[in-house]
Amino acid sequence: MARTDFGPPDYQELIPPIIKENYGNWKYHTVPRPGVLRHVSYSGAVLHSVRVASPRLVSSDWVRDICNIAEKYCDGYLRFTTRNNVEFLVADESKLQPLLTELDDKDFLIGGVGVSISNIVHTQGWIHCKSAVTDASGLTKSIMDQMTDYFTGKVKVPARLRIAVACCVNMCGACHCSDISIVGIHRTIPRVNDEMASRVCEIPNTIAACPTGAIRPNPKVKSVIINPEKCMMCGNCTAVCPAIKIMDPVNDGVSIWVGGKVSNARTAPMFSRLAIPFIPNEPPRWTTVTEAVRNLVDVWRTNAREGERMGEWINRIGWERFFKLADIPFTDKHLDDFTYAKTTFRSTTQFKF
Amino acid sequence: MARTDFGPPDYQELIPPIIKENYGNWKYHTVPRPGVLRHVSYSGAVLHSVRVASPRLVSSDWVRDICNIAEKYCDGYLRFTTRNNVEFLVADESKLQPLLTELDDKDFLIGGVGVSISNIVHTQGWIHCKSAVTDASGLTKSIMDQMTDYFTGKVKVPARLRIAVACCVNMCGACHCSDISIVGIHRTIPRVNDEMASRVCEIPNTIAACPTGAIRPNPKVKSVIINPEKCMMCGNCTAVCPAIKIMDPVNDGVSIWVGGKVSNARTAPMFSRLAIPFIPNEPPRWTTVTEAVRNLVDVWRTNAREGERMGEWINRIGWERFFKLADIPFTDKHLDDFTYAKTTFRSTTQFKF
Amino acid sequence: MDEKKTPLLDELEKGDWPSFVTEIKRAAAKNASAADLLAQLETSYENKEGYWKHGGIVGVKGYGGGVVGRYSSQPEKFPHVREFHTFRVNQPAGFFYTAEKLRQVAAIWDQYGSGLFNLHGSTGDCILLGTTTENLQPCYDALTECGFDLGGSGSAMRTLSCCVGQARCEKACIDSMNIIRELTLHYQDAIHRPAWPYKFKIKVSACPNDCAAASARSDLAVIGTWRDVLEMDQDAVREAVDGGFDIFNRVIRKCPTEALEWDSGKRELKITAEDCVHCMHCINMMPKALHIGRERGATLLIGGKAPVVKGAMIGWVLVPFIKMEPPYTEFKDLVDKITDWWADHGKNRERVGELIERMGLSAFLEAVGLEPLPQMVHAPRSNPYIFWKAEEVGSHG
Amino acid sequence: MDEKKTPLLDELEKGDWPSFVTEIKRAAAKNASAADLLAQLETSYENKEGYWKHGGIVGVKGYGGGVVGRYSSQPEKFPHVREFHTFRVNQPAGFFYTAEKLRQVAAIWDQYGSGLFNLHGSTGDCILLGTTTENLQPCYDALTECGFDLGGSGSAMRTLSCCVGQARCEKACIDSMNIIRELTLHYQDAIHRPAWPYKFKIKVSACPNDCAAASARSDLAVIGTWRDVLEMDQDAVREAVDGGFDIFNRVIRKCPTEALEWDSGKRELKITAEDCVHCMHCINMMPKALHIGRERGATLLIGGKAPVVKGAMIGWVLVPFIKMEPPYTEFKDLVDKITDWWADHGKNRERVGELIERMGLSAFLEAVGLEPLPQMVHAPRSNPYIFWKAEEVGSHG
Repeated sequence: MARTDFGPPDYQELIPPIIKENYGNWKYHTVPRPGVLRHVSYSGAVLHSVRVASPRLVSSDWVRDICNIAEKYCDGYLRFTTRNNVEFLVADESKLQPLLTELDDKDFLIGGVGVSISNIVHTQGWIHCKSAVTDASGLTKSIMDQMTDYFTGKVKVPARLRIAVACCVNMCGACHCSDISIVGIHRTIPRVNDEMASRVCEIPNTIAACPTGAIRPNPKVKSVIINPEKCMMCGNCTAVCPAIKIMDPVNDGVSIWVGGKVSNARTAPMFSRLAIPFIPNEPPRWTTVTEAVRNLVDVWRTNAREGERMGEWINRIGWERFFKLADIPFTDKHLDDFTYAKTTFRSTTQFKF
Repeated sequence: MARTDFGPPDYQELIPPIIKENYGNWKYHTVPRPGVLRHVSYSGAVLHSVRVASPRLVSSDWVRDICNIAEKYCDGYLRFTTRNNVEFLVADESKLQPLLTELDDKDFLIGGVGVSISNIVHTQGWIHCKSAVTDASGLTKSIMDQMTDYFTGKVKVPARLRIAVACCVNMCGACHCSDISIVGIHRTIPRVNDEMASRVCEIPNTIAACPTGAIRPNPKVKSVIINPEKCMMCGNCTAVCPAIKIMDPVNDGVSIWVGGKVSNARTAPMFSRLAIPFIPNEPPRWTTVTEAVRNLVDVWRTNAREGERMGEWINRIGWERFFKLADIPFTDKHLDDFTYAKTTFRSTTQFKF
Repeated sequence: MDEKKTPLLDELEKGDWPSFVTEIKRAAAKNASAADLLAQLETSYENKEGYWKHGGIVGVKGYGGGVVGRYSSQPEKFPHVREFHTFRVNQPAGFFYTAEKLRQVAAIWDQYGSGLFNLHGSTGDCILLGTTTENLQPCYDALTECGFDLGGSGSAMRTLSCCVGQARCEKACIDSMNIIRELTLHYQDAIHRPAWPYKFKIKVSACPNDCAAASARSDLAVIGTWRDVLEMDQDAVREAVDGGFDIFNRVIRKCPTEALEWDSGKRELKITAEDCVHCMHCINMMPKALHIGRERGATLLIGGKAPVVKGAMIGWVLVPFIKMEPPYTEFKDLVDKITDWWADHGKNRERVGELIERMGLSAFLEAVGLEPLPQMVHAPRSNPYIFWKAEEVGSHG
Repeated sequence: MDEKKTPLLDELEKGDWPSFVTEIKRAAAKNASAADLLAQLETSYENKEGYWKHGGIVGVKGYGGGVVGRYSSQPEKFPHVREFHTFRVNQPAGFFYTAEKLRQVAAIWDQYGSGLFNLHGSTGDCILLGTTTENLQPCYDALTECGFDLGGSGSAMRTLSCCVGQARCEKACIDSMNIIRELTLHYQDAIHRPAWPYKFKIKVSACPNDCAAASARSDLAVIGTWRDVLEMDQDAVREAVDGGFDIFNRVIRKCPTEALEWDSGKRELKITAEDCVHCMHCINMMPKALHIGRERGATLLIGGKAPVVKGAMIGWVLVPFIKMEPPYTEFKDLVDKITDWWADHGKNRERVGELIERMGLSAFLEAVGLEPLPQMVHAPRSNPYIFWKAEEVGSHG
């Protein structure tokens, strides 16, 4: 019997000596250049962290590439960030510039620190998820190709901007609280293969899986019927009964959401809100999506005040002004009609024409 | 057959000539002394309005009293305000001081204008309502006896303060949007007189009247059964079936709510929120209630910044600070558990200890 | 008249505020029903409960509403309030009266009723408090002679009411009194003959200060506003500042959208017009210097109501801007569409706001022919459960 | 290896951002399953649909989770991804690695799997992407040799994760890495053997900036904070201001509770300590001058989750302040009470936040033994439907 339940490796054995020595004793940090953090300890110790972009989906060769670099400049120590960037931890300041030079030479993108657009947090998409409506990796690559200058700090932005991509309405990856989110959506109700359902699905479970009560039994064929008036296309039933299919390559696509955040700084965390209800899937480069994201970033960048995140900016100017500035049509899709819809209605005459 | 459907008297025949002449042409107003408005027209005309307190429930003799005054100083013209005060409309400035003197002599309270505590908007109570849990008139009189100095301007307040009293959870009279509201509440579930119900109530209507589905049929006795777990004591069923009684003199009482407003100035309209869940009915003077209201007004008065209404002040300092300053215990009753409860939960680490 | 002892109510004659008990006593001195009201109320104060009960429907000829039937549950003890019905008399717009008219009403009510009034009731009516079934029709006839008609009650359009508006307020963006007058005449049938799922209220406030509490207390709120820039008299601004008015803390910092700046060099107040949300605050603070704009109309809000049954609502924006000029055709057409849809789909005792909550805002807008606008919400949806109609998408791929 | 044409995916090798396609190709050069993954993905790009399907349960001995089974729906076309399961390998706290460890994992994965990784997955795990059922156990055995264990999947406690915390951040109020380490060891059984209604996530952020997105992405969020006053170095404040930092617009005006003032005479930053809500903004803006306070602990928030099924939630305040010191007994006891209550009452696929929504916050607090506090809500109830328990009131009068 193999060993079980021993947990991950102890971080104590994975952190560099400078961190062990100054653990809990850091005093402040500066950002001497984009992509580089300089942490100063109360002891006087100085640690540089150099952050580079990662495609997240990587090969073992890439892993060895970054190991080579870490060994050369960082005594083999490195880490990853919560947004899937890589950080090289430089204890010896004399190695900083040579590291930066090598990273540049090898086309690593240095950036994503502080006031910038960081790496996209995203889901598996067609690469490995069974409910993927779109390909998260392809969207991410296509969008980030346009955001490189904001990642590396070549172009300044008013505040942090965090983008997330989810391949379905499960919205994995904090899509519900990101400055910009791209989310795969269905627009047609699921189809039931009655013959298959009668064989492989538990009818009561399938009915219970529907959050809106849209599924009722179809006893004649030992299957179920979906009420199109009530179905909100969440796909929950397809997870319970494989005879129900919701994938629809012709009508599936992506939606874009804006203004969410998780930080408590200045303002409370906020949900992302619908900006663009639907854009068709356009592999391999999703040109309409990337242009829409580019437009959103640029409208924010040129209009927001220094320090205003996307949602804070929109809250100050109002959604009516946002839709006008971003040149996005406001439609019935933007009106909430789910459980807490009423709480989104505007109960004041305070608005802009 | 009597005349019908001719509507109220035409206001054109009830407004004084100075108003007719300057209708829609007023330029600005000032408050030369508490309780008096001085309106100046673009034409140069000046109208003084003198506002006095009314008990709202008045006799025909009182009506004739104010008519006498209006005839003496205002050519017979007067009006009432949305908060049930009386306004004497003085076109001839030379009559202003004599009017004020006579009003003082006759113990009319002059006030309720601008930054002050105005008359209470209230409901019928035991005087004329069949669902009254308390007496709105008695509460109003008892509270306003304590608020007289704020009405007359003898003591300054930071902003307007509007109090409303409702004799049950129907919350007639904008209790849901007032700076302070006093609302009669039940705390015990309704009792069903089965014998009477079987004779006088339509069982399906009675069941349908319950917003929480707490009523089910009791076919054995042709009546209904109320589920205490689900009943929220709204009294809706008693309006449909007279065999159901919810009145409970021992356990009924009043609750106090704070921080609502309807004006759109500065901040959007706000709902009143629960401050004190229950105080027993204490006729004739409701001492505990009046002291609680006094305390709320004084805590606001001494802590709010100039111009801050009750709810604006609380929003700035936070409800946790409000409960501390007002010395009111926070209980499970303050936690919302109705339909939109989730939207009241605090989704941020921003709070005060 | 038989004087009963009322030690508890007597306590409410103490204190500075005018006493309703004194008023009941004044009426009781010459009216037996007022005297029994006092006595029954004293019993309520003793026992902490009310003594009014369900009763049959009462009214006057030709009307389905306007009278609220009320019966004592203790008719043996208080025989003169055995029947004690209320007239809802439709008040004049803006609550303006002449002494002459008021005296006439007072005389009628001394003759046919208790001599007691509510000036005014919650909805705005002039309430005549307490009469018998027998006296209803002759009293109504006398009121009509005097020019007064009844207001609404039950599942009808309720008596319309408004703020004082252009009659005496420099902030009035619309003629609230004329609007109420014209609409009241237009909706006489809807007011007097209940035919809807529940009550329907319209209130008009001539500016966003909303002195009529329209957004909280009416199913359809009409609130005056303007859509150009507010007017400034820089001399008057300077005069205020020179007089010690703290323009920075009282005005600049309180502007909800940071639309105002004080140029201390030029000594001028500046506004970024496009940022103004016409909240009234700066105008309220500086009434001599700042004035409403010239392109005036109203915002309509739908759904305001008190909590019973599904929870309170503050009306939400339905039409950001509508011109409100006689004969108010566009407004009336919209009201018809709203009430038709509500009458078709509403359940018994379901207010229009609750129906919209149940059916969805989009369905409602489609039914009444309005486009979705961002002004209707404070933010768009955050959940991904977008509803797509079959006709909007292709067939399955 | 048989090179297939991938004209669509080749487009994703263009541009500056590092390309995942390039990475798949690198793996495909020596691994047949990576090559078939590439080919199947190209087909997805052609047809705009995915080709992964429901499959049986797979795993390693002794565990109920940690492996996500995945099967191609086109096994004839792409035989090497007929089975293409994922290992969720529990990442080290703070995502710290040595090159040595990473090389070992890379070698294992080249031997037993596709050679492809996600560094890291959404929940935080180190994801080994794609292997066969047959290889699962030997691969796991090799991983254990190297010191790596699996994370959670299914209706279990999911792999815990955290921000970098005290390892490299001056804002860390708590030792997020140690907390995660200790809790992960404590909850091994809950992580590896699904026994709950649905998933349960714990994330730890060492300060309210919440870099781990704990409040949005975990059922129970631990967010570091302090409850005394923040520390100020007035010399460093002056240095920043002298250096041109716009303290008024960047800090003073942005304070959410107006707790800060700049005394331009004394050239001092002043704080009204009782008004501070420790939001981090001023500290973020002036990291050399302003520091977190000394009385440190954490705020716990409950209920955070993505939309499926009942809508997204951002965790709400459950415990305003808790000391977080080893062995974290108070915290563990609370987690046990929460998960016990949830396991008793939760429906299948109902997250703890949804259960609280359904059962009511009061019922939940009573079950886990916490007092109601105003910090738990942004405002008290506005509806009058207060629930009174029979034992709180007397019998009927």
